[in-house]
Amino acid sequence: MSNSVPLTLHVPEPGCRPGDTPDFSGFEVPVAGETRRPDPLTAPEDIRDLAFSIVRVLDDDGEAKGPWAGTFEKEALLDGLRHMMTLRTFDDRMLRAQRQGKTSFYMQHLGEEAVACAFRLALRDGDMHFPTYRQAGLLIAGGYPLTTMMNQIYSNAADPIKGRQMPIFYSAKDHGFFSLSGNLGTQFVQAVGWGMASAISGDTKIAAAWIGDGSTAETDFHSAMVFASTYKAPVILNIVNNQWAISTFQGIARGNATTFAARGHGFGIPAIRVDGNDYLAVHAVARWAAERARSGHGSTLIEHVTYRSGGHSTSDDPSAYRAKEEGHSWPLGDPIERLKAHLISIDAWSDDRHKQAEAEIQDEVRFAQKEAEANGTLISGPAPSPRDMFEDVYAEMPPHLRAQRQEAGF
Amino acid sequence: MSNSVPLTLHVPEPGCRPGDTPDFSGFEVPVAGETRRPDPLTAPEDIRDLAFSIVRVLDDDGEAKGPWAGTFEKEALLDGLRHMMTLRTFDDRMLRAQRQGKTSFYMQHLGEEAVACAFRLALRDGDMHFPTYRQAGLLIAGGYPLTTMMNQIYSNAADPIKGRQMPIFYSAKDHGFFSLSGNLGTQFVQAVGWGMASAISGDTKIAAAWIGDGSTAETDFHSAMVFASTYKAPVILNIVNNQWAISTFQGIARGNATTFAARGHGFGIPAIRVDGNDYLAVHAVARWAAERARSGHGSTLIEHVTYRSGGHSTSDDPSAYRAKEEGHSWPLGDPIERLKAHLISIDAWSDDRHKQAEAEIQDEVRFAQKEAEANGTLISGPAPSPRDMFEDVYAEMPPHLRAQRQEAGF
Amino acid sequence: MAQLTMIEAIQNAHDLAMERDDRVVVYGEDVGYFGGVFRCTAGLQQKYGTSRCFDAPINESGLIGTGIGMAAYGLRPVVEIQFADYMYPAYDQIVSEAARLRHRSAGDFTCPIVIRMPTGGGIYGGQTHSQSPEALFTHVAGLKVVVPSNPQDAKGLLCAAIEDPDPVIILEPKRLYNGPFDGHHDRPVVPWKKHELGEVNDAYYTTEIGKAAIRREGQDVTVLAYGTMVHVALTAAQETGVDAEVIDLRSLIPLDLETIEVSVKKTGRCVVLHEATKTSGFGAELSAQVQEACFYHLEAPIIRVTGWDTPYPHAQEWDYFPGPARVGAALKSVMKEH
Amino acid sequence: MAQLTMIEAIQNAHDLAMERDDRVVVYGEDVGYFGGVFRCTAGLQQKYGTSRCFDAPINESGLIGTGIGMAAYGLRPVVEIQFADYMYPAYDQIVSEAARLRHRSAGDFTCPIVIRMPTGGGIYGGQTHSQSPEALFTHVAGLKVVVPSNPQDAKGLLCAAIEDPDPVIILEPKRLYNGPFDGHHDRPVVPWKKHELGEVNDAYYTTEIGKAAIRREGQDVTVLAYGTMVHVALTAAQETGVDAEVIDLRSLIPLDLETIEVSVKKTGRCVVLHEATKTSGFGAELSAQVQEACFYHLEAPIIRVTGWDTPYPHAQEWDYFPGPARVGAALKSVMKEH
Ligand SMILES: Cc1ncc(C[n+]2csc(CCOP(=O)(O)OP(=O)(O)O)c2C)c(N)n1
Ligand SMILES: Cc1ncc(C[n+]2csc(CCOP(=O)(O)OP(=O)(O)O)c2C)c(N)n1
Ligand SMILES: [Mg+2]
Ligand SMILES: [Mg+2]
Repeated sequence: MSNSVPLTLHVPEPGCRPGDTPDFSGFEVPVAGETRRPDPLTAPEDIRDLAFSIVRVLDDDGEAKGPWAGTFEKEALLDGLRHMMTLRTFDDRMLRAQRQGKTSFYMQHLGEEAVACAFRLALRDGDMHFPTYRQAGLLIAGGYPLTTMMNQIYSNAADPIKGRQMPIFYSAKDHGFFSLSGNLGTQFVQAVGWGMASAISGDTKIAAAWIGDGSTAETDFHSAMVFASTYKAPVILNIVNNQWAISTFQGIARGNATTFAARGHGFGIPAIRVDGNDYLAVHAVARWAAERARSGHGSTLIEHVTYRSGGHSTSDDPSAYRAKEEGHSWPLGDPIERLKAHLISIDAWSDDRHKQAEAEIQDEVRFAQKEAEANGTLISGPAPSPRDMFEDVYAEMPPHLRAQRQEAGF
Repeated sequence: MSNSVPLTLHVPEPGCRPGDTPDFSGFEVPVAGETRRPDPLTAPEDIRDLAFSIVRVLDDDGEAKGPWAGTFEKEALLDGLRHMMTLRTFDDRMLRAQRQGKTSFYMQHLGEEAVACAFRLALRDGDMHFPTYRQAGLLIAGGYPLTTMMNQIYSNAADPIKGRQMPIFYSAKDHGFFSLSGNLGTQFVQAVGWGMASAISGDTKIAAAWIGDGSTAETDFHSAMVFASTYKAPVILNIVNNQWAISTFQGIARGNATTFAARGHGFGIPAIRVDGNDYLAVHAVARWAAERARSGHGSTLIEHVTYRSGGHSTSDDPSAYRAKEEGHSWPLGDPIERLKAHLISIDAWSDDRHKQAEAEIQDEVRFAQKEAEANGTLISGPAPSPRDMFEDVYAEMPPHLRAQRQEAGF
Repeated sequence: MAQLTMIEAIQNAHDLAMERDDRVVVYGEDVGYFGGVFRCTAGLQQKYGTSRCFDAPINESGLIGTGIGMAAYGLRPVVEIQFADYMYPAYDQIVSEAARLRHRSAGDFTCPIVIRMPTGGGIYGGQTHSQSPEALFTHVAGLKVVVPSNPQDAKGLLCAAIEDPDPVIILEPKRLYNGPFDGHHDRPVVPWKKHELGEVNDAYYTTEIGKAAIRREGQDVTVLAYGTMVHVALTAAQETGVDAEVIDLRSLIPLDLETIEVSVKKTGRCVVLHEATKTSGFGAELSAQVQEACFYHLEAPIIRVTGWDTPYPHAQEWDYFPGPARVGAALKSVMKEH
Repeated sequence: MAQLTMIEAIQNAHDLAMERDDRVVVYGEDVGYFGGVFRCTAGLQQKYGTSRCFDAPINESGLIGTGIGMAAYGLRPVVEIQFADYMYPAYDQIVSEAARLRHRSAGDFTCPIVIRMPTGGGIYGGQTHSQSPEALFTHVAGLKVVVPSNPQDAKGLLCAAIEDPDPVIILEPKRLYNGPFDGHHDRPVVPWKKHELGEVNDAYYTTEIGKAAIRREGQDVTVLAYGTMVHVALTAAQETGVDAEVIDLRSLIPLDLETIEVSVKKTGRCVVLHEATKTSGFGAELSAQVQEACFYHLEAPIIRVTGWDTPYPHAQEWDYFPGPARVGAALKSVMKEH
């Protein structure tokens, strides 16, 4: 070995930055319907290919194709469309409410609506999701009241968590939605523990863990993989790869790997990539993984390939770090448009009915907002009592907290 | 999905426990010489097979076979044998010293001598190892004085780290041996940072990270993989799979994965398994990985497949959790015996010379021990001053520590 | 009644708790088949099966992370961290998650997890087998923190912790596992067999979390201690002849301030002990609280006798440990102040 | 001289340090191309290239773990943790490794790393963007811990930290980034432009780590504060008319006990402030040390005014924050004691 060439640090760079022309030509989009659908109980080492493809059902013409199609009734699909539309409208109004100063913060789901909405319907009541802040679709698709969500966002007197957490950090045990944490990744391994508990108890419930592409770099991702692998925990491990982590492109977390899904292989955990903007595909893959988990075959790692069309949060301005047009060049399209096209192509929907639905949903969301604002917003109207702050630190308030509450004069 | 079968928790179990007859028939041992040797700069996705085989050079008759053979001169091999024999003798005497109460603790390398001894010679002076407590072979093969090692073990007046750390927690910067930590896994990612620093500085040095099979479960393992993958850090990532982590068999950390090496695939890091009891194979694989790192191609994950023949440490009694005969049934044999057989087969060695070497090494180690004991042992003779305790907490002693030292009266 | 070591008492508490409540699951590194490196879970896997007591991967963050998930599900996980020195990788899960789950969800989810960890020095463990990180837990709202000093309490506090609806950290002074060590490391080990607090009720019982115990009544100075330092304090009192009132805190959070206050108002003097490093140790909190509550009764400054602000050294262990000589000197010095 | 915000002063310190010493490398989450979510590293990548300033994976443990390796190699890594609330995953690397490397290797290896993190509340950040974890660092031997309260110090302390041969934690009160916030959240924001401590020397300079600054001289009571609470204290003194001596500690470890002692012996009274939760906060250590050093000079109990022992709430942020009303009340109450 005579190589004494000076080394250099390799720092991955995204294909495009502000000012550049977006170029997704390196991003391979498999033809819809072409990825195989092995039996869900197949051994992980026999389906490694699924981590390097993308399961797609809807083609460019809105037709449903291939072995992953057909998991849905028409009626259910119409519900699905409505869920996504509702989420988008909800986001839009809450973004505006934040800009109007009615609350401190908001995070939207623009472009990623299919992921959580379609996934939710593949799981059952009683199963538990450990979501990130970008899975409110789980609540909406699960029928959680919009008004209650807004009460939380406004930290108002009817906020179920009493103003304690930032907007969108919902908690809804009865709806299978675990209390949101601001700390990235922590919930990923907790989901595995919940699944283990179900198995220990001889229960039939399963858990779903959620994490972003950027957050897979966190150490808790590893903990989740290790424990899920060792104990074959009944848990579906979801990575939502929306290409960005605030200003950081997915290549910084993914490094030299070909896909995030491939991370499963080192643990003997079957891994599969799915078109996250394809409502039908997400649902089909979720059902496939749920069947695996329920039958005692353990975890599945799903990489949902999607794109974060909006800013990271209301505190973020993406034009500072990515080309404005990047979202439009994103090759997997818009999940609502794609499902709409499909429903029209099977004669279950029309442009008129879509417009009408939009108007209905606007009304519904506006009505919920009014109802919520009657309970107060962050800056005005009824609010949780400051006394509440001292509650729930422990089940029973210990003497030192009682003394502090008294000192506070609440 | 009609499956509402109660779930159960899967807890992996080793093939054999005390009272059982060891059975390694499920452990596939590839024929020596059969695993291919691709060019070290091959793309990781083209050499995934190496993570599921085991590179072996020495066959059962001591013959060196296949494309990984031939990296060594005869003279160097004789040195290698001597290093391993020295390490084994050193272990033996220090174990006894601990039992005699001359120090508090010891950890041996029995059965694993080839790993660190052979690896060390593939790296250069100036490269940095981030070892675990089971790589003293790096020091011995690198020519670090035995007496100095013993001074550390005895925490005596000549201990270079002044009695501050438990026995065997060496630190030897000039010998490329990073200060040992008692916290498992932490050093694995530090090695990556050291390698990154070398690249940032335009240097030519590389780092070697070390971790045990059990400790791959630690979160720092993930951190190391992520950063190594992203920045293509010039670092060799070594997993020493000696089948046990104290009382816990490797299946608890490995889970449902087929091999530990496979962990590399999810990061685009080339991974390779090697017969850790085959001095020639370890050296060849280490050189291969070093070439990759030095040429700017980044990290390699090496799984050294070996067996911990002794107890975990002097605090451990393995007969409580594994069959006594397990070690004898271990299919990869003993590293010293195997290299010895090879050297005899090529007429470079003989039983007589071996016996003679044993005697010489005994003397050498005994002499070093005498020399070290003249500097004191943990319980008697010269010792580091208690005053020293307050030094090196910071480069300069701050007022509160000065005050405490004064209060202590030292 | 049986004479038990602290290890046996802890094992017994696990056993009885698992027997009466099948939500109790016990796991950790080497905890299953082998029964723990200190044997505190010996025999549990054999008795209750691998899904109630099992070996876990070496990943402290995962131990607690999965435990939080189990607790949220409705189980009662009891997790062993092999040494307190190794809890740091789990610190995020403990602080950011276990401690705050009830509050941040307004009781929608709760986290009744018990986290046990051997603590303290005295076994030549060096800096990574000797630490006393209690102050890193007492600063975190939502955690309860207990430190038993004897087999009776070790059993009762563990049973109480398992019943507790909130996360409880149990720091077990490993140097007390086999006997009431008083800091005289050069004397023969005294076994629990000869100690009245080694006499442990066979039945299941709990020791209230939040109540201190007065181990020695006295008039001259109040000594606040927990864990190993309780025994050091008792010995120092005896050796110096200072009529110290020795309070074994047992629970740091919640703290039994009432018992402390009554005592300090009586004695007018206070010495605070712990093995952990001094700066920002729990002794600082004790000193601050005593000063706030008893300022006008204090006749002398509150003194802290603690480990030094250095890593716990291997060879100089006994120069680091705040043994009976240093404690005795403090008792005498505090009596000299007017 | 230029009038800078604290953000600009920090950016400037990075810039000058990188210019004069090419061992200085800066990285963290969103730190490279974008220049940090608070913009403290803006422009550095453009100026010094991607191998001196770069984006990192979201893995705080890896950030510090690699930083330790770099520091051991001989570089001077400056790592940003996006919010102090997210340092917990890195806590093991900080406590078990960075802090102890010099000691455990007897100086064979050292760890000159700088770890910056925005701290404190006041931006409606809820429990995961508001914490003040300084006491979790002050308990750890081997770390230095500093908290700037203004642009001048922010620059000088960062430059000093980068030169320091040991690991330094810098907690940057994010509510001070754009102005000297005094707790009156309902009043218009005062910018640094109008503040004398916003006047920052253009040249490279260091501010000694371990020296406090007296921000207001006074005769009646000594107020110990750092970060945001310095400004709250000054306002409370002004509003109550209590002649307080306000000491800005700047450095918690090492602590400038000398300055504190002189002041308390003069005033005979002491109020300790911080935003962190009360129990085992750094205020406990301050209270204990003041009591130990000045017992016979104290005319009233030392009072702590701090955040409550609850998670930092979102909507009730201003009920949690120890603002000028609470501090003022404490000043008046401590003056009433005899
Ligand atoms: C432990 C931790 N570190 C850092 C942050 C700050 N942070 C919040 S969101 C975010 C980016 C996450 O990106 P990704 O996982 O891809 O999720 P996405 O926002 O794209 O859905 C960061 C760095 C945090 N919340 N927690
Ligand atoms: C963070 C941490 N957790 C736990 C331990 C206790 N411990 C010391 S060695 C060991 C087993 C390690 O096994 P392995 O990684 O396979 O290495 P081996 O001893 O086999 O070489 C354990 C659990 C530790 N030292 N550090
Ligand atoms: Mg993302
Ligand atoms: Mg091992």
